[in-house]
Amino acid sequence: MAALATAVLVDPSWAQEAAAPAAKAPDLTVDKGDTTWMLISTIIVLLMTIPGLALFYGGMVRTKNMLSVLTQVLAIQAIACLVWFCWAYSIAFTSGADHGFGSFFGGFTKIFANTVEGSVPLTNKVESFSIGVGMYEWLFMCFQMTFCAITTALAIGGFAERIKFSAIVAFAILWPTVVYAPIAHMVWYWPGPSGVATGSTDVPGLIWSFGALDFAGGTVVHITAGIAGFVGAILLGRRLGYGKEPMPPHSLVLTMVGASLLWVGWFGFNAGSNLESNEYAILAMANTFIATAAAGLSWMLVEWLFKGKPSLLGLVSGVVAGLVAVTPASGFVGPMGALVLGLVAGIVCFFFCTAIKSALGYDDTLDVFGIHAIGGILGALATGILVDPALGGAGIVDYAKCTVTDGVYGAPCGALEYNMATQLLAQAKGVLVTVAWSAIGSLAVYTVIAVIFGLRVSEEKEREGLDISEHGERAYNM
Amino acid sequence: MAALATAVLVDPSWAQEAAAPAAKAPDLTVDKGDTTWMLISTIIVLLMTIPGLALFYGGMVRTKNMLSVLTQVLAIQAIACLVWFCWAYSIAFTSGADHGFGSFFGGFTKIFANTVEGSVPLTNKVESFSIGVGMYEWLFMCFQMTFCAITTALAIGGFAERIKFSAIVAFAILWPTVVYAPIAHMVWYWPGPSGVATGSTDVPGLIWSFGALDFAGGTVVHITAGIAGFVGAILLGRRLGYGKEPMPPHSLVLTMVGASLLWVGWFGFNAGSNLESNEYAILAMANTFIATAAAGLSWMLVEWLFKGKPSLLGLVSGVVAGLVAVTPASGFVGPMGALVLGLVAGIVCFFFCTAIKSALGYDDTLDVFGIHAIGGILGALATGILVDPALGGAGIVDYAKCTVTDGVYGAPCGALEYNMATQLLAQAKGVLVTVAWSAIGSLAVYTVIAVIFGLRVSEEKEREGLDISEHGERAYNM
Amino acid sequence: MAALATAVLVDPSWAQEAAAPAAKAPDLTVDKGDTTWMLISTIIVLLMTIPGLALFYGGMVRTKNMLSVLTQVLAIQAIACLVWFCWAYSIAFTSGADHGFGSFFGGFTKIFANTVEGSVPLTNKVESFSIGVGMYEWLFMCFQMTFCAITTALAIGGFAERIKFSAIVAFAILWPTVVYAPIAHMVWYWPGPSGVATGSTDVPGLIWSFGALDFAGGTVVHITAGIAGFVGAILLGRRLGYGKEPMPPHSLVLTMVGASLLWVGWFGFNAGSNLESNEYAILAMANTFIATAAAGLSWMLVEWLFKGKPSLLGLVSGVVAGLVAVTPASGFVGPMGALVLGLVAGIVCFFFCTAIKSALGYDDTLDVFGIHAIGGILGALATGILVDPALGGAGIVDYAKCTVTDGVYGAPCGALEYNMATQLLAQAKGVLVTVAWSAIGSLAVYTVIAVIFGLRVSEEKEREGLDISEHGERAYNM
Amino acid sequence: MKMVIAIIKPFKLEDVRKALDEIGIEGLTVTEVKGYGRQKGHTEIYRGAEYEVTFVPKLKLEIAVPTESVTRVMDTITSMAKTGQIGDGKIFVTPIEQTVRIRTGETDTAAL
Amino acid sequence: MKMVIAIIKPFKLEDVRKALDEIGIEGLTVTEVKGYGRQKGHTEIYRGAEYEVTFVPKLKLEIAVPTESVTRVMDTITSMAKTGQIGDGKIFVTPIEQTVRIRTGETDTAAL
Amino acid sequence: MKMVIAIIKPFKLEDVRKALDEIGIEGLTVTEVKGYGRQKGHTEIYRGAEYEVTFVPKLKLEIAVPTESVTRVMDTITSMAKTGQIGDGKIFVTPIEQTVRIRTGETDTAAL
Ligand SMILES: Nc1ncnc2c1ncn2[C@@H]1O[C@H](COP(=O)(O)OP(=O)(O)O)[C@@H](O)[C@H]1O
Ligand SMILES: Nc1ncnc2c1ncn2[C@@H]1O[C@H](COP(=O)(O)OP(=O)(O)O)[C@@H](O)[C@H]1O
Ligand SMILES: Nc1ncnc2c1ncn2[C@@H]1O[C@H](COP(=O)(O)OP(=O)(O)O)[C@@H](O)[C@H]1O
Repeated sequence: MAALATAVLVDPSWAQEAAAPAAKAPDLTVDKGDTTWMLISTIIVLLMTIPGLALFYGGMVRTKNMLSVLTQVLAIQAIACLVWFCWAYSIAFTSGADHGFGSFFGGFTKIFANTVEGSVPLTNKVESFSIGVGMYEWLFMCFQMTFCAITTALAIGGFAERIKFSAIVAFAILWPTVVYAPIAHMVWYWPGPSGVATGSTDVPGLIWSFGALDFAGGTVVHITAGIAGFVGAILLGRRLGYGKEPMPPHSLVLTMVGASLLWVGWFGFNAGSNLESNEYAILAMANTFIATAAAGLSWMLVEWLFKGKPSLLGLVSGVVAGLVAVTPASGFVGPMGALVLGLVAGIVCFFFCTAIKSALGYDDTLDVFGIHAIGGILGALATGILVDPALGGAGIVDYAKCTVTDGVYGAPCGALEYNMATQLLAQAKGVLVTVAWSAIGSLAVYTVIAVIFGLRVSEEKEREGLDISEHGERAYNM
Repeated sequence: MAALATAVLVDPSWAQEAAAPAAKAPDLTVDKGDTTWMLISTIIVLLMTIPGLALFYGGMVRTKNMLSVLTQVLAIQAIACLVWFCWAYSIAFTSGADHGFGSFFGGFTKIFANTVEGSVPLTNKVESFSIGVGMYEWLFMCFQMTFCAITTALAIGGFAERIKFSAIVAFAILWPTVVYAPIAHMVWYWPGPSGVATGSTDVPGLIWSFGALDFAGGTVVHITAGIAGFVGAILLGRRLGYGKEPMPPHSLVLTMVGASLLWVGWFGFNAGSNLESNEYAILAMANTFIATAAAGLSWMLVEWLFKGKPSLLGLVSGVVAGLVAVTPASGFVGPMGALVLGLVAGIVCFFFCTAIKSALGYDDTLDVFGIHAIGGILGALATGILVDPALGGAGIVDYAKCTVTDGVYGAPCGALEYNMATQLLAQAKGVLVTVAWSAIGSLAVYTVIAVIFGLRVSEEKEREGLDISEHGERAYNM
Repeated sequence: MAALATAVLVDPSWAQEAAAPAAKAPDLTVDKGDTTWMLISTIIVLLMTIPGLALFYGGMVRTKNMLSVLTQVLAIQAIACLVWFCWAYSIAFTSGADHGFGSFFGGFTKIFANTVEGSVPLTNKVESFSIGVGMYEWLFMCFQMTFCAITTALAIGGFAERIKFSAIVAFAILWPTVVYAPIAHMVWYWPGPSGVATGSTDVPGLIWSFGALDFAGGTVVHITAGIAGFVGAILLGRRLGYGKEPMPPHSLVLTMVGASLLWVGWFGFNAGSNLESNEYAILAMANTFIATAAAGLSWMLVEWLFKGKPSLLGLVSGVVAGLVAVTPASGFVGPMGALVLGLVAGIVCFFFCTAIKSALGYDDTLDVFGIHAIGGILGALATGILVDPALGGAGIVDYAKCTVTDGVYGAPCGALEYNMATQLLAQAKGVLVTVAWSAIGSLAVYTVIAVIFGLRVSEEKEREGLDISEHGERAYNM
Repeated sequence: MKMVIAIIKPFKLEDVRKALDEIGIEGLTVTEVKGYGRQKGHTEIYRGAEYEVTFVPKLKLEIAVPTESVTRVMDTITSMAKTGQIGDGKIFVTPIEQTVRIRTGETDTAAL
Repeated sequence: MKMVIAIIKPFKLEDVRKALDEIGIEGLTVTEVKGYGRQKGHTEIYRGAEYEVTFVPKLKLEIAVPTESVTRVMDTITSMAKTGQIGDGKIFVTPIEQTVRIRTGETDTAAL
Repeated sequence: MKMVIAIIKPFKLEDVRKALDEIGIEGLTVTEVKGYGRQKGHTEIYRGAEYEVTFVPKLKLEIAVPTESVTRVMDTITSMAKTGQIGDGKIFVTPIEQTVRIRTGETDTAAL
């Protein structure tokens, strides 16, 4: 009673901080609406990879290499599932406080999804972005599994039509371990709302500690994959006849189907990354509609302007560029911000995939650099600007300022003081670290593979096509 | 106490009415299960358009025009997103009470999804069909956005294989504004359960005020699109060689895939239109299974009877006809009603797409008239009959008869006195207004476009195919 | 008061039993999160069949028979919907206590989904696997409808490329009635948690009464379909030129797309079979990722080892084999168990579809026996072992041991004493009964059809291809 | 007997076939070919890459005819396949020394 | 040297190829063609529209053979490709004046 | 006039076409064909079934040329299409008795 009285008299914020150490974290409660949302999100992110990405990529290669792309994507999906479940999840989402590199990667306490001791921890929970709102950890594990898989699959776009299948298998085992999981840890491993509120002393990921924002993986997924693909493209060198023989997409129909499924599934990716079925998931959805539409149209229009005709490939490329760019921004920016971001993304990526690419002359088969790396970087930086409430952004929640009710932290939590320079700097640092880690890590992975299996097929096999030479099948027997 | 006593003594209904003015609307509460359901419904309606409708339509055209159809559908999806977000949503779903034409279209108070003043109204809510059950407005906006897009895309089926792409772009901007949004306003803009309960004086949409029922858009979507496509088909004239050269579908495989995805996504369309995850969504689902299956089979069987063979195209056409016909009825009729409706729809649409079409000799490339306009009209009228509880229908809720508990309106609400003549008349009036508005509005839109860009490509371009002449690409490079 | 005192003094379990007769079943409450989950699950199981299974199967046949497969699958989907709604649901999921064969099939009390008396029982509920957790019966009916459809469609893989379409239509009407519905009744008709808790005297399904476990239909769906397909393959005999002419899959691209959609939709199948959006749905999801990935890779690797090359068809076949094998196990085994199960399934099915198949020389066109029957049997037996908590399994709930709170049964419920021998025996008996019923029932169905319509097309028609001879269309007109 | 080989624009096939029917030509064989000649192709652009497609789709008709009918057949084809625009195609006549109908073993004109 | 041109039913290809192998014909070139002749096509119906498909799929074999082997080759093909039903196809023999094997520059029969 | 028929490896088409352009050959017709000869095919495995694919994809070029240019054309093709590996293909020369350009009715070399 007296305590209450004082609390009322003093400045509440001070009172709160004062109260903080005393107050404790809320119990995590799981809502079935959220569980359902995350089940679905997981399912449709899988849809993005198979058949989505497989078709988007496959349609752009020549008939003789179609199956190789499909096989690579599906095999990666399968391998990544196991790698993630067996050890990569643990590397990404456990604390590394016990070793010196905790801000780079976690530990092995949750290998085999925490089933080592044979028990089935069905009811383990993790916290969403709302304090006290829980989610079953295995669902989180499955959701993140699909991210690991699609990121790995995206990377191979850089060196399609010439890589050995054995190299792909090795890549799917090593790369998520050495490159993806650590970057996921750096960007997304943090103490969670309650942890921050209670001033947890756990070691968060490096990039998270910069204060860099990445709502759904612009950095973790797209920059990482884009850079890895680019490095691979350089290492393997150009396809035979690149620039001389025509290499038109063998089926833009399939590419369009793939792009459509990417858009559809991307709502699980972006809105799902909210981990909760609330207003922010809806904001992410709205932005994923608007930015994507804007980017598709802006690419189409600049192409119409500069190349004379609006092409389907241009339109779908813009759509994907928009999806990439809005990924880190989806839950942070407002719809108007998404509109602007989309328009810019379509134009910037267009120039990277046309003018700049041909100027530099590298053979990034499916433009994973021009679209994913560039779009991801653009999105990451733009997020730092457009999150600004003054620009219609949603602002940044400060979990150190959550309300305390009878000694327990709870919603609402306060907003972080926004400063554009600071935020942009944080975003830029995040981008740089990601680019560096992905470039170096991928290089290491390719080198190991090159030594053991070799990376590229023989000239003869490449000419015959990977479908027959590597898989002994033909895509179409009409 | 005394009041209570009297209340008990008097006829309760009278008491309620007496109480009504006194009582106030309930606060809107949002359930995460509902939010998740609407997120998904929105996502799978997008799936209907891309790749669903794109493939359904694309598979039926000739190879040389395949990409043009895919590009048109995807571009329309993108443009409609922006048009809807920027102004069309406001035209459709805001009150027009402040101007004289409130029963035809709304105002501009919510352009840019209500973000004009820069703020992000994440928590705005709209009411579902259950009194007091809320839904975040931006989710409603996104859900309706997908409806606007697919309706616009459906319309182009009437003049595929000969229209200029520039004309399509203009169409995608003008048509939703002039035709779709107003019709959506006429049919679906109403005060909502609480509004009706509290006797709101807002100006509802014209067709809603007739008392016409359209659960998921039989009128708004299908009749509107069907008529627009038909008018366009007449204006552009027949394709070169129509009736002389064979023009078989270039890939019934893709058409079947498209139809399947339409069926799958249509549950988001029909059951999603319930805006809530409850028994009525389930009723809509059951009906969408039963009517669709029945229509697919009835079309197939009459074709078997009259043409000698049951074709895949016949089966999928029937499936789509059934989906169209059950759309307005899905949440109102019972499963037996849906069964009957489906059987009839398959047969009626079959005759319109065969006998009657060839008799009249118009070239509605993809039968948007024979299937969507006719199926939609059939469904709209049938809904008026089959909603009858005596025929196993669910009846019509009368929100003017909601229960009052301590001065707040709440469920359950009473049922409207059903009268077939009245209801059929209301449905018929709704159909007529829709047909008229769509015909006149579309004509206006086409005229403007014809003047500015022209509608039809040159003979030479049409012969070469729109893929190369308009987009500079080929669908297949096998 | 005294009673309470004694209750406290005595051994609680005894107290419970004592209390049991007194205690009553809880009211069923429906959560919107669960409803949404089951709506989605139903939708994505439909996606499995169309276009999933249609493409998976269609891609493997020759071009000239492509449409026939698509038409058969879609027609079966449509027919099965109606058959299920009209009578098969009632046969499967009503009590047969009133006739002597209650453990084999139910009655006709719910034909036409219980709408016989014209009323629309929108609010009927069934109980999930958690005591007191309800689900609307019509949603359950729709969910199970999609199972009936896909099972029937799976079976035709055994005799594709040579069967008459009229025979398929008859098959789609008779087989679900005579074979599928009874087996579903035998495995899945039981009193439900409350029924068991309150010691219901209703007659459960035969196989359920063995104590056999089948979480999502390894027996009901896969063994049943696999055996039916096998019997059909034998009866119809080999395709013309089988073993002589090459019969390569006409489009592995479509087969891969189909397999991907099967995987995606299978989460609705497996996790959806939990009927509730809780930890067990998540367990089923995790297992459906892990076992599937493992099986895809193990098939690919043994093929690489024994045939020299890892093929896409091998990978997708393994994926499907894994999905099949994990189906009965998904909610019972732990992830490590799923991993083992998957690895084994890929290898076992590989040998059945290669060595053993060519040894026996039967022409099971699409390997429905080698993958679905064998994978299903393997999964059914393995479930009996891997459910063991000692092996990381989830164990078996014993609803006879639910907690009683103020005279009402509720969660948590106790666990069944696990004994491997007993459980394996139960599983084995379940498999045998299923194999026997499906073999005999299918044989009967084929015989009737053979007599009325004949099963196989003429040599000439088979050579020309079923697309033109049976449906009057061609799949591709490029 | 001669083999008349005609390369025509695809959309002219039906007209030509009907016309030949009328002058009693009961059989022919058609092949989808790609032609290179005066008629320009078109440019295709896929993201950065531009391709000059120099080949245009054509149909090749092979018609075995009794020597005496050659001129009539050539005239018929020329008149039916002509649009007057570049790319209408060519007709070549080559000698046939023997002909057999597989089904019956008939030879020469009897085989047609 | 002669060019033996045979038009056959597609499913007969393997039989014919094997038989030619046996009589020492080491090479041939196959083209997918569409044939028009006595053999009826079929009707296809797509919603309202019905199409009479008059062309049936065939394979065209081109086999360059030394003049002396012509008869043997023709007989082999005739016997293997025959089903006795309308549409079995034809064999045409045309003269070849020169032959070269690109890889070696060998000419005439040495080039085969 | 002669018809030069060349069977080459598909990826050699552009080189050959360009080279012919340079020696003034303004037209030709290309057909996708399947070849059987010394060059081995490959094996394809689909689940249990293994297929020996004996036919390899080739392109057939048909080039009508004035008799005097035949040798030059043959040399050009031989040099451009050669890889030195089995399967480079063949060139056959057959006689053409008449030629017409459909568009203009021009005949003989004027028709080329
Ligand atoms: N010398 C040639 N040999 C074989 N085919 C030729 C030759 N010249 C042209 N053709 C074929 O004839 C077609 C039409 O020729 P082209 O020069 O384009 O127009 P035109 O027929 O009006 O002269 C070409 O596409 C090609 O298929
Ligand atoms: N005059 C012809 N010139 C070239 N090809 C022909 C001619 N007549 C028939 N053919 C080819 O032979 C095939 C079979 O001929 P058709 O008259 O149908 O049966 P048959 O071989 O039994 O006489 C046709 O499909 C066509 O490809
Ligand atoms: N006797 C023949 N008649 C027609 N075409 C032939 C003949 N022999 C070979 N060919 C064609 O030439 C191609 C190459 O022949 P092949 O024997 O494989 O190699 P090479 O050209 O080095 O001798 C074959 O694929 C086939 O298309």
